[in-house]
Amino acid sequence: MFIINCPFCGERDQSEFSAGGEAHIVRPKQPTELSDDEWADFLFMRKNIKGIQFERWNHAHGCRKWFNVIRDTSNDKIHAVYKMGEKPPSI
Amino acid sequence: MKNNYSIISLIKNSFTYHENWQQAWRDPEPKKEYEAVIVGGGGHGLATAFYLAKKHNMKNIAVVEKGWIGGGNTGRNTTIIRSNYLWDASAGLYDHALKLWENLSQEINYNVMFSQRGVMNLAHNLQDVRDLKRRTHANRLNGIDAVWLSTEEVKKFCPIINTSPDIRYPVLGGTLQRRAGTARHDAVAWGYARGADAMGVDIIQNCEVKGIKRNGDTVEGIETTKGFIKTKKIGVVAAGHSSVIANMAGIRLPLESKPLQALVSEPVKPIIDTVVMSNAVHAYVSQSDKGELVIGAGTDAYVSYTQRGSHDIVEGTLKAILELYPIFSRMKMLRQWGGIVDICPDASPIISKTNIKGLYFNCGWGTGGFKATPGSGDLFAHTIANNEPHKLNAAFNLNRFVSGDLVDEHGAAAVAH
Amino acid sequence: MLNINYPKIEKKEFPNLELNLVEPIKKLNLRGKNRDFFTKAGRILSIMLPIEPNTSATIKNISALWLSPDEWMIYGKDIDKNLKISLDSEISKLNLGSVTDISDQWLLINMKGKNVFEVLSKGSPFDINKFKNTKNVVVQTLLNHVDVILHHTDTNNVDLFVRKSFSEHLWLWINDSSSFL
Amino acid sequence: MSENFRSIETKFLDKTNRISFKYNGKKYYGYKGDTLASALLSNGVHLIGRSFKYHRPRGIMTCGSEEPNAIVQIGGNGSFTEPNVRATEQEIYEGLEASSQNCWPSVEFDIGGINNLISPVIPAGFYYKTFMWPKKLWYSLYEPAIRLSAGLGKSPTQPDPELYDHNHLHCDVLIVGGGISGIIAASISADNGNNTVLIDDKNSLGGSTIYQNDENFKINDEISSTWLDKKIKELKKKQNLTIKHRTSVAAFHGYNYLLARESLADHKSLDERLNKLRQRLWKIRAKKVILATGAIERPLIFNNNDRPGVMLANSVKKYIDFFGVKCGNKNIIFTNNDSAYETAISLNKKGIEVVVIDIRKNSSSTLVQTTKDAGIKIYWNHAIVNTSGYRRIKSIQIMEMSEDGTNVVGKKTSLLCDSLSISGGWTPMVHLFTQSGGKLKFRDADQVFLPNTVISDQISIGSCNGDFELDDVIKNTISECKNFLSASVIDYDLLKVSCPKQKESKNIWLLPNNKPLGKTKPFLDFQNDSTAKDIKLAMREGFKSIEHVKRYTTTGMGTDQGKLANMHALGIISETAGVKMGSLGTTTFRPPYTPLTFGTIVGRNVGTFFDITRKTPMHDWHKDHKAQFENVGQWKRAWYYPKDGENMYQAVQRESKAARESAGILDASTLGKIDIKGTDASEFLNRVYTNAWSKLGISKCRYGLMLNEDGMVYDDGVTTRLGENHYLMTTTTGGAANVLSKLEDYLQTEWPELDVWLTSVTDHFATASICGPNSKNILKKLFPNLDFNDENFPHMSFKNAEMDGINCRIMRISFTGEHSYEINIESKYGKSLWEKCMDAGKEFNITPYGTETMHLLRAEKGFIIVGQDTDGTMTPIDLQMDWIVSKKKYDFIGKRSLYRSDTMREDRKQLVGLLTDNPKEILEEGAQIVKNEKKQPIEMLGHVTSSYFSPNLNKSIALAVVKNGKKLKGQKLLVPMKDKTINVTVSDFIFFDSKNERLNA
Repeated sequence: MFIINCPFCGERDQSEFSAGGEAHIVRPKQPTELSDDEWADFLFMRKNIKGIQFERWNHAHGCRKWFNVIRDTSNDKIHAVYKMGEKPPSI
Repeated sequence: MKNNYSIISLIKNSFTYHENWQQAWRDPEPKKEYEAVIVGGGGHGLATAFYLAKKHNMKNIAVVEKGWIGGGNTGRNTTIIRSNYLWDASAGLYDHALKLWENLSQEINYNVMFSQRGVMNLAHNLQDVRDLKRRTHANRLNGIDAVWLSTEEVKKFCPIINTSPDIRYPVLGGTLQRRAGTARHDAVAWGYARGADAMGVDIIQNCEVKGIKRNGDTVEGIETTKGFIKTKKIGVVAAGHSSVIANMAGIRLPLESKPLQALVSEPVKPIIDTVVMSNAVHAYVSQSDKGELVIGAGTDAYVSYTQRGSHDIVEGTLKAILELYPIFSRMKMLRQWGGIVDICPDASPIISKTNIKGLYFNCGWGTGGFKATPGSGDLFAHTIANNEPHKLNAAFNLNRFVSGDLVDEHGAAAVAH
Repeated sequence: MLNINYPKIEKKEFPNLELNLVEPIKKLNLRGKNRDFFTKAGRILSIMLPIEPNTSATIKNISALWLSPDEWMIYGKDIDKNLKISLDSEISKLNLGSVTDISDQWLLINMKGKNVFEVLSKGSPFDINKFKNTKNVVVQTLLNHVDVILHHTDTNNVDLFVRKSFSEHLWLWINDSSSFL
Repeated sequence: MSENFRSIETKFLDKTNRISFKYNGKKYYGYKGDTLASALLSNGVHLIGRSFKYHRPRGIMTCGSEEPNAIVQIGGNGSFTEPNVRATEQEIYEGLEASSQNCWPSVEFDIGGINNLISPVIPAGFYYKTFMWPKKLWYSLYEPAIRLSAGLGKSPTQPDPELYDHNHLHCDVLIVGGGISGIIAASISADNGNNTVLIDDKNSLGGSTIYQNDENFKINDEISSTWLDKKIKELKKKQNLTIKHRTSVAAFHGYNYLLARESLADHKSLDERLNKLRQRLWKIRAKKVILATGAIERPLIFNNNDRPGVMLANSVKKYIDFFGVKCGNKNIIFTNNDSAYETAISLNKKGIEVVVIDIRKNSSSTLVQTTKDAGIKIYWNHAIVNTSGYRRIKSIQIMEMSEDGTNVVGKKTSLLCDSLSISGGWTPMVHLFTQSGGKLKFRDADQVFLPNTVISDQISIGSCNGDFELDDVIKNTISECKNFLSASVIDYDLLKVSCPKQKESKNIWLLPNNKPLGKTKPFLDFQNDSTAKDIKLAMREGFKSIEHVKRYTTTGMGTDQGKLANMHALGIISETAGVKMGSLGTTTFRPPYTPLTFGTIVGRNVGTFFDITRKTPMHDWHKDHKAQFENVGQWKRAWYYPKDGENMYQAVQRESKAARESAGILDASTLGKIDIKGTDASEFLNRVYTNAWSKLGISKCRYGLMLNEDGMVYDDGVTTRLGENHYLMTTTTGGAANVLSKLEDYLQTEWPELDVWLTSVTDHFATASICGPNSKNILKKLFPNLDFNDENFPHMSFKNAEMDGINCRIMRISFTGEHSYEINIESKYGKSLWEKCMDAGKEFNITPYGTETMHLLRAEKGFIIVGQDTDGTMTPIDLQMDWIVSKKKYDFIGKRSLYRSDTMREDRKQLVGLLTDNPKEILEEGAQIVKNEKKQPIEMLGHVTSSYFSPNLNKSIALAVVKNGKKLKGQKLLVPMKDKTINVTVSDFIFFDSKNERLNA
């Protein structure tokens, strides 16, 4: 059980959060102009990184805000959190 | 051929205090070049090598494994084998595997202790009933031996289940596949390894892949911690680490690698002689030949390569176990562990060519790869040898994520496999 | 006449713990983020909406609980129809934010006594120590898997909000837990 | 067995409190504070159980959680029964019943002992090599036989009579282990203002120092135990410090999250325990963790080292010095180090006969000197080569060791004994450390793995960190804690410690023997019967990795999880392979540290608390009116209301008819309700639903379909426009939470520019849905001031109204096809509203109906239920709902996916109606549909999703999804069942009132 530092509420137990997968996959503004391949890329293809991953979490049982987390998936250590729309901090 | 395993050979060897047994497999250094290299020495990878050598006469091949063979999900799963899948494509794939399981000990002369003790899936709400009946009908028409059981029949088949109508989610019935069951997981890897090795396959342990060398759209070989190995065909069967290898080849896969946990109790005398799975309350249990209750928990929702998961998952699973089997309350958890499972968006695997020539992937088995081991190896071997999928794995191509022709087995797979 | 019915939650006492249903009581959900919103809300409620996370502001019989940077719960005995109407007309209607009546979305259970935190810590992963000694703290967390809002109003006195359809279940759990302290 | 082996006085037991217990049916006595093991030993009982594989007699070996042999079934045969309990940890209570396991008919005479005789043929992994021929026999003979031999104790067969609980604990510093280092650490931590918790698994603190009476060990000129006793008394008075006894840390996860099991009742007699708390699981978050988990003694590996009476030397010492029990009258100590001499001295002081066998050539330790001074005989440079005694050790044979220690030479000497204490050095307990993600290093000098690098905020102190001598333990504990806690207040700076130092050391993992290895039985894993030759066999067969060897030989896989066996397995592997031990790594230490009861892990989340139960405001009314309930997600929904002995079918037929003939009422409170406000609310709906919303008039309602980005139907519901910038969305019951979170996700991450606010009001409103030709009449009675004229209040529109001064939102919407209204009211009035509806509807025979009738009525109209008629693979086009997919809108969630090659196929599975040729025959939901039954492999075209007998049409109807279904209307298909085939015809999926005339009836 991680401790996640919600950028709004502070440190809370992982059970208050839900994971939202890889971050910074921006929904295409003009999906109709994408090829099937490009659309499949958006829909399904993931980096699935072993190491430093940028990902989304939602403080589902707290303030209900989505935010970004930088976590090392090889040891689950969280290096930083930052709000939606913010630039990732350097770690 | 190595010495044959049998009761005769055991007795014979007992006179020499078992000091003359040969190695089950060699420990070779990699050659400079192979016809094909399989990346990943789990059950699927070793089976692939075995069938490449046996059925496709490709004997100058190697299996490279970064740790020890069978050390990944092969040795971490709850060993359930069944083929009662919904869609034709899946039913074809898993039943092909089940048929191979039925003769596997004899085929590889290694007792994998395949035990057809039956697998029962329980329904706990009306939609469960519809879904499981749908699956049972489909199975029957596909020649798979699944039958629907009423609540009373469930109780009769496994008397220790709490089928009281007063529990939170009462058992409303279930399906039973009698040919299904369990096997000894480690033995599968060891048996295939021994069989493949006997045909000349080099099994190279402690050999981690560091890169995939490409010439344009064609593979040329792999960089490993034991040096460069030249090859024209690379079959990747790296389970949770598939994306890591894909990344080396410069491609992305529709996978997420997540922790899946399991646990065993202390060993007790036989108390449950079948496998019972419940998707709705997230619990499945069987009893091993040692007497341990083998209990599968669910996956966490986040990517992790740590082979650890959240305690909440274990707690959630055990509370479901106690809901269905209140008599297990005083049993004790002996050991818990985690594996890294690679999950596809449609809960079905990928056994496919890629758009890089000579690079093949067998991945995305999620929480249920063990049961498919022989079939997966056989079909992947076919795909690698012929550079074309077998008709049984044609549906499990990578292109389905582009076309949308998914094989959605969430219903059959859910958490519990 | 329409009768009022609540789930079976009656006053209950345990050693150093007293549980009470505090209903009916008005509750409003306020959403907004611009300056006008804050000004208007502050003026109408006579409370500055707290902007510090996990805090609350109380004046007379109205409390404003911070729920997120753009969300507050307002509750109290003094919230009447007129107050709701002014908020509606000065905030919702002017599109400065949103005002929603959620009086019956949440049920308010008051817990008081020395053992309040003992019971809460059994079901919540939140570090209750963080709020034991601080009044006016607000925490949204889980209590035995149920979403709750906890408002520490006074020493050993907590207002607990639970969604109504979950309330009977949580009430049973609180009672059960209180009997095994 | 009348001899009393408790001949020594001890202050640790309450001698005034004599306790009787039963072991294998015979009554014995012990004292309060005894473990079952110490009590049995005090009665001279050593033989406890039979080993797993060979059924060899085994006795008590240790005094703690590492015990591999002395595990018993306790609690009798009833509901309190518990298998595999370590006698070395279980405290005795009045009336305790214990019995031996894995033996039949008794532990003295066990038929399974035959396995010991055939042991030459069944080495490690034998079962992989045989039982394959003939194949038939695998199923009929081999497998059943293997399974019969499974297990040790017996599973309970009755529900648990005791309860379990959970609690969370947050602290600054958690100290695990209440030995001397843990006690010093706790004291430093608390003195420096940290909120400190000290956890110990025993019923009193002090570890092994608390019974250390040897005068060689002194702190500030006091005997170490005396000093520690005072410190413990001081500790108990400290502020900021919580001490938890009988509490064992089971797991140390990342982020300093630990799980600890506190035993509240295991030491109490059963009559005090019924329906009370037995154990509590503490979920601990500590800012800092200090591990002081100690070390356990290693056995020595030699031929027949497993007989009852063979025990670890330090355990023998504890039984004498702590429990006042001697383990035998004629003791032999076999050691490779100095620490075992403490046991010799202790025994000697109590006048018990003892000799020592040491594999070393000598030692200059003070302990050895004291031993010599006491006149104890020491055989230097000797090793045991065999033992005898079946149910209790009787004698040993020793031989001198060769110069290099690899062999034994000379003549065998036999020595009689009834107790053999062995000591092979010490193993730090690094289990919790590695569980937390810590990495180990290897110390060659004494061949131990020690904590090295960590990722969380923690340290290890004392012997679990490799300090085995009192002065090192104390000195390093103080300095490490000072550092780790940035402590300024230290009471202990000036401690004067004196103790003997370990001198010459020698370690041989597998002791030499005069016989070939194959003829000997040197056990490593006593429970699973794996021997050194099994390890060597595995290696010979190519199993090189430690994990391979462990799995092949089952070493370390017993209930002790290899606490005794693993180091020797590693040692023998490294010796055999000729590699350095440190380079092999260890096997993974997996949680829990000691087995953890399922009940403890689950806590109170059983029965009522297994899962949340959500109830609607009208729930009690339904219950009072005999409703049967259906679980829909966590909700309890009224399913049907049987009257006068009706079954479900009869009730549903009656309810369905009534709803269409006059009036029906449904509790629709469970539907998700989301209040949507903001200037971009319409645009937002345009993006999340497939259809267009901008032009929806105020006070009008519209049905919407929501897709996933993959184009598949996700949720549906009616949304009402309450104002220019204000909507109320309804979702399915099961989808409510997910829809809200998905919508928030899009708002917060993809479309932050939209001015939209979402608020869940699901629980705020209670919803009564009244349908049927008389619904308007009933509404008129309820709201006499409201104009229900169809022009003023048409289908798909909304009005506010008041009932007794309480505002109601009334939507004229219909899921049944009937003229229908939904009344929403603040939920506290829900039950009362319902009752008023029933009153007002009485004259119209208003009939409450449940979800089953609702499903039937909507099926007559061909309305889908997401999740029943869809399964995540259906697009709106597949559902023949093209009309709801806006062609004009530039984008909406899932739109792009509808234009992929597969989703555009025209022969996808599509929603159709099915009519059985025999109108009385009702199809089974889930049944498969085919065109040709004979063709193999049979091609399944689709399946039945919904099926009912329609009382209003007096025939059976079904919805189905069928391949290319749109084009198959009128065609005959087959539904093959197990015992028959049903003929069906594809039809339109709207069976009833296809012109929607009843909406305005």
